[in-house]
Amino acid sequence: MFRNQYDSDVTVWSPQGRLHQVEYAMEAVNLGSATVGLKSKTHAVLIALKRASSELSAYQKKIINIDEHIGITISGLTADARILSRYMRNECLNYKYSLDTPMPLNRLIGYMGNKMQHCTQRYDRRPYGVGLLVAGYDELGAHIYQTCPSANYYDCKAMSIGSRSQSARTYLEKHLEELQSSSLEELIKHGLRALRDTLPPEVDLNTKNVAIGYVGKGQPFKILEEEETSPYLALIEGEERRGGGASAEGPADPLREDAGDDGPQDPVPAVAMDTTE
Amino acid sequence: MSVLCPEIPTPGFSFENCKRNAVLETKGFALPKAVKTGTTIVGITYKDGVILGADTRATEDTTVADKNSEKIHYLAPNMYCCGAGTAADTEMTTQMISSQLELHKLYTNRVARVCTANQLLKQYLFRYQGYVGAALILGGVDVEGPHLYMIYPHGSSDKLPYGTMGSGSLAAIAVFESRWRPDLEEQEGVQLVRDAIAAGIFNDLGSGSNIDLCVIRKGSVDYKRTFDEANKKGVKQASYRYPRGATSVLSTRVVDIEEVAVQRIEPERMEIA
Amino acid sequence: MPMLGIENSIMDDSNDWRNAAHSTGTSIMAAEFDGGVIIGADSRTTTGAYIANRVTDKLTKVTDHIYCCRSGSAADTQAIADIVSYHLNFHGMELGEEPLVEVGAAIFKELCYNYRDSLTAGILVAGWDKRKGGQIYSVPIGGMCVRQQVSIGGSGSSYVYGYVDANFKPNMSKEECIKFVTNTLALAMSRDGSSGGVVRLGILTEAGIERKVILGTDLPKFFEG
Amino acid sequence: MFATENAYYPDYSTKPIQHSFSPYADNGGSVVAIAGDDFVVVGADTRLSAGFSIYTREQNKLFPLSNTTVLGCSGCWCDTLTLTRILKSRMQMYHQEHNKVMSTTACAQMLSTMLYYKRFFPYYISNILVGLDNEGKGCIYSYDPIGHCEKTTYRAGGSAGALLQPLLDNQIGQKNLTKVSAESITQEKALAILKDVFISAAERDIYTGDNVMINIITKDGIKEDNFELRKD
Amino acid sequence: MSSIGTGYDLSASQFSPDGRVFQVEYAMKAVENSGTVIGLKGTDGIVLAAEKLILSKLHEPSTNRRIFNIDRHIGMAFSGLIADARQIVEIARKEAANYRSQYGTNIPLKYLNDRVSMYMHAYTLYSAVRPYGCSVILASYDENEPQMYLIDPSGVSYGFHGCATGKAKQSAKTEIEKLKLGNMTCKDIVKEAAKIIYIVHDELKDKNFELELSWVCKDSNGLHVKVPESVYADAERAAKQAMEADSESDTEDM
Amino acid sequence: MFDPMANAPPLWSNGPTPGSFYNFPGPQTKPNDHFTHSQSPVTTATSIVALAYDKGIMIAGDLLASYGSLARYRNCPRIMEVNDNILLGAGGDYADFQYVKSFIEQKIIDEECLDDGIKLKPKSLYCWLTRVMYQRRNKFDPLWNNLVIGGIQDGTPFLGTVDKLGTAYTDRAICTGYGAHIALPMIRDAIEKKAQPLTQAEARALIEKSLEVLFYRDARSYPKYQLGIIDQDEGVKIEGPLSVSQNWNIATIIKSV
Repeated sequence: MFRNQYDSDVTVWSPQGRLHQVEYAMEAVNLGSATVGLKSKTHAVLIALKRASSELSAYQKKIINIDEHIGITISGLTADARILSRYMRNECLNYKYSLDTPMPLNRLIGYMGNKMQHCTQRYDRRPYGVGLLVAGYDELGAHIYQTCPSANYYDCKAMSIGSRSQSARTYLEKHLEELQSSSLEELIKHGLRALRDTLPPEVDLNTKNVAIGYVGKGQPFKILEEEETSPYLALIEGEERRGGGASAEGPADPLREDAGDDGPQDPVPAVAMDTTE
Repeated sequence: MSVLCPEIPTPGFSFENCKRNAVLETKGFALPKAVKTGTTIVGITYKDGVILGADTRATEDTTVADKNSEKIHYLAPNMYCCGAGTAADTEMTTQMISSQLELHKLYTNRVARVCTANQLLKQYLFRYQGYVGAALILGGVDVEGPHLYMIYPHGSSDKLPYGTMGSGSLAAIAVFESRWRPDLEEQEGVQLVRDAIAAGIFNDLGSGSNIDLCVIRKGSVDYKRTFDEANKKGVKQASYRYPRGATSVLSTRVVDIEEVAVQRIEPERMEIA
Repeated sequence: MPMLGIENSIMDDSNDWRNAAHSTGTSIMAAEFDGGVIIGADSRTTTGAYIANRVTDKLTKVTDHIYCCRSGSAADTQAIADIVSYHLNFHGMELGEEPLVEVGAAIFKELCYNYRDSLTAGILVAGWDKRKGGQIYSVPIGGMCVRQQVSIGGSGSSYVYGYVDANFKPNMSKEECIKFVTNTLALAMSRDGSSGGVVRLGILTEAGIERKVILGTDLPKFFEG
Repeated sequence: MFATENAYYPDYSTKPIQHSFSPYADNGGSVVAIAGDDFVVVGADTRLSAGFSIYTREQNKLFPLSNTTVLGCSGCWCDTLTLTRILKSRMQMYHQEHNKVMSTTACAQMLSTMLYYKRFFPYYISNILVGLDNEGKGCIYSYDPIGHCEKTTYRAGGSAGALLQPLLDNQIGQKNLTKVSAESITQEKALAILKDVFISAAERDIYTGDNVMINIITKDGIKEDNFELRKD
Repeated sequence: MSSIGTGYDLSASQFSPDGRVFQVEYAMKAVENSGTVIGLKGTDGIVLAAEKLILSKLHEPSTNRRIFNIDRHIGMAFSGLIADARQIVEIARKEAANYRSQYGTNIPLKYLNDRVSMYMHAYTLYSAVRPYGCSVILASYDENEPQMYLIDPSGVSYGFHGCATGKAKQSAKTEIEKLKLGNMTCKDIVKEAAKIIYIVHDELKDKNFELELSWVCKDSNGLHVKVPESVYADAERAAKQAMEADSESDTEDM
Repeated sequence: MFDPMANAPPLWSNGPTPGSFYNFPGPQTKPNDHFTHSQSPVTTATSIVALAYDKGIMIAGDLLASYGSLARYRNCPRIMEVNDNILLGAGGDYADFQYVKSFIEQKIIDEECLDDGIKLKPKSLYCWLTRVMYQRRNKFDPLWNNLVIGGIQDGTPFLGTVDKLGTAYTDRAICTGYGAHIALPMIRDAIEKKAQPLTQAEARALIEKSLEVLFYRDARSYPKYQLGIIDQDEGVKIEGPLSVSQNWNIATIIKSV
């Protein structure tokens, strides 16, 4: 591979018109634990798998509150996520301060996209190594947005990012039709099942490793406490697990924007800078 | 000047002091604040006469100094005058002119004319160049019929069928401009004046409390003090009587009461011749 | 540290009527015509931008044949007019005949000049007498006095000097002159915020005065595009 | 005699008129607060005015900052609007950063620093912050415009503050009374006094009137009450 | 590209011995990896059309549009990296707003094109930054005159009657050249534009796509807007019919 | 306003800005450095009269811009249609109003460009203008205006005002300038007398009467005006120029003093 000649800096284009530094940053997202976002007409839900770095440590914080009507879950570098979440909080506060109304999701994401792009074009910066799923409810309804280190973002019906998230996406694609009219409870159930599909067979979801957050019409963004998650976990307990094992073959299965069903390729990450979208 | 009209004594004010006070004020010696009747006063003519109206609030800066001040002043049996501006000025000016009009009436043996009062008032105010801060609405009925004059502190006057003065004048004039017409009945006139004063009371912070009215017809006057109580005072919920002994006794001295005999002495009657 | 309750709230422009004195920011005018003079004025009296009186009569009688148009402080000009009127009527009785217009003007001038520091008065004295017919004397602020064939005064006059210069002709007929005065005043009133309301006219001839009012709604609008 | 006379006659003046710009306005209003052992009541009239004009009769001047904290403001309204907006943002930031609602005591300290931060271009507001302290006792903090803070159990502020504070001193503080009762004030009594002092204020202060908005803060949250005052 | 890999192609501030700036050429490559966009100028306005490739079923249909409004009277379509393109949109909007605040009128497209080209060009001069990975088409209909410019990552721009960029720019150009743009109105051009996008779409490589159509023309009162739904439906139908006719002749059914 | 620095950030810290390539060389001045602040209004417009009725908002203002007491421009509209949801009326300095108007228009264009289905709402504009006015006051460089914002938000009429300090409040009836002293008492009285909200016809009659009285009593007023109406059913429209009705009959009653 002579690629390494062109992957030293974000300011270098490869002869194929690719930005390897940015693509590597996309890989960082896949190192994080999986997280799922999905929405109905009235609610948006985030569900994340929390890891503990050691037996003695506490579980990570995967879901972060941004404003009354917005919350995010992260996958990738936590420190980068903190910068972005602070930026988002700040934007939301400023918007509310000057316009007396909650910030519409698409505008917040748009601003953030532009902010993140700067880091992909200058030698003194590196891209943010974190992907976010943003859940929110504004005057246009419930939203799930996905953002990438490449500064791309997508308005999604449902999405999952993080390690082994392909299985979750497969689940979500399969149940896409049902989501739209689901109740909050059903939505959470779908989310938990999707998340469970990313787990290796020997691991299961429990109150310690699951984080749930939701927002909706008349419902400020809420992150559930441990004891509040258990009733939801109980709802899917004992169900037959689907397909989870199948996609567990690679520990760092890259997130492919093109749904990655092209069969095995060389380990080049899929077009991360997504010139084709 | 006409001999019929007694000469007003030479003015006792020296404007030197006004100038001096202005200089002192710039140096931080503020004058004591006079009670101002930041006021609504109005007057209209109607079919048979004149109706005057006034609110009853007198203010001292932003504090209410008098909740039931009387602003419609007597001038002559057929004439009354509402005053706005510095309370003392309006009272003293009308009192003085009132006494002059009384003398005038005795000299001439006729009912004083409203235009005479107007002339006396404006000439008096003109002498003091606005330093006597009285804005007046003069109303009355004489042989020529009903008359209404607005007299401004600097000594100018307007004769009008309706008018308003004081800080609430703008709120009140709006009522007249939209509803006054010639040949109002007395009942309509009274209602109109009431509404104009009420507009001042509710919209101008310098005006408040009650509504006084004065209807002057040919040969009769109906002075309606507290014609309408525009605002009722709230009812207190708690009792503010002090319990017996709440005031501390600092020292005590007992003095025995001496018995004193009093004898009443009948005065001697004066000698009757 | 100053505490609250300070009185600095009167800074709104719409509060100027509380402090300003009563004044006739005005448009007044007089013009000679064949047979006498025509005097005219608007009817607005203002304190600040508040119209204290919208139907003022600024044409004040001095004698039967002498009138004055007042501009400036309402109090000052009313007082002056009263005094001059008293003087002139007294003088007329002493003389046993109608006083001359120029005598009236002289008394106005005398007062205005002597008290120039304490008076704000711009007056047009107009009248008719047997000796010189219709005459106009202008006594502006400062106390000078000059006879003119046509004269304008008050704050609104600045806007119509050109119109007067262009349109005045000596010896106009009464109708022509009425139209000229009305047009001039309407122009001034439309531009000067301190003038407005109705146009009041007085036609002074040997026969005395004939009064006319042109209501606000009937004012000429030939100049409106 | 008076060369300055022409100032009265703007139409005849030859000098340009000087409009000076003052960044402050006194928009009036009074706030009264009384604290008890397990509650605090705070009331503010709803009249917003300037000069001799009433802007509106329906202006709430109490700003709930949390379930246990309320700020009452009177004075310069534009400053009030700004200060309270910033405060609300700060409350949210604190909540996000500390994962808990700011306590009344912390709030009181923050307000003090926020006011002093504008030491040389102050917010012209008479602030009264009320709430329940960490033990659940009612507490009141009153401020001068540049951040001096004083903790009390009763306070009157705003345009009728000077009129009402002596009355409260006597009735609640039991100043100059000998037979003082050791019992602390009940909620009913506090509410009655609060309403009565506003009735008195409306009689004598032209900037106080129309309506009183009352917040009663107990451990169960904030309860609202209001009653009418005279409208003149 | 004989000099590829010789070390003269690692910085935008570096010429290769044969006088080329490779980094700019590589940035062009990024554009060529992206969906096709075309712009067509008619007598009464301009039509922009884009092939938006759908990456995932999980995405909302409205996400990542490829045609933007710059001002009321200016539209922009791009091909290349969307994040980069959004920066250009920001800059162009600011330019338009500044122009209006200073001169009180709509910004002329010629002027906007100059400013944006220079801006993009500035990113080709330093090693500290990289050239933009997108080409943009700017279109306006102002004072009854349609105008259109295409700006490349190099900062070079030309005015066009019809232009195309992206994956299938060559075949799109060929299709455009078949049209008689000089005497067509936007109503007709919309259908042609839709047809071209359908024709050049490569169903083997990219499965799903969404057609985006906008215009700025007399019918839209000089405003740049998405084409009305009915017009869109007609154009799409016409394009699909043409494709079917085409594929029947190829006797190969998808 | 025109600040090339605002166009693009520098390429790197303290580096060149992409914008500076097409600017003339020489020291760059920041426009705010040597500003003498406006301390007084110049060409001014008088009252705005506005009120809420059962289904909407009505805002009226005359067409005159005065230069001191000179009635200088008689064709200065000052009711602005912000979007199909908001009306804005302004009194005070006309140049400042034009400035406010231009930046609101740009804000609306920016929003239209985003084309995201989210529209500025009356309360947001009201809040935003309050911030703008307050910030200018803080710089001792106020925008010398009284702004009245009317619109329909969440199905109910909204009416608010901001002055040059940033003092803002909402009410059912709002009048600025002389209107606050003359028209507002009349309107408040009419609203209080009627228990239900006014109808559109009643509101219109009330506004017409208010403008008539204002024309009689405000020396800076003018008998031609515009009337902006924003109605739940009928949408937004600005009518005018309309004429104030007048009655001068009392002039014939007056005799000289």
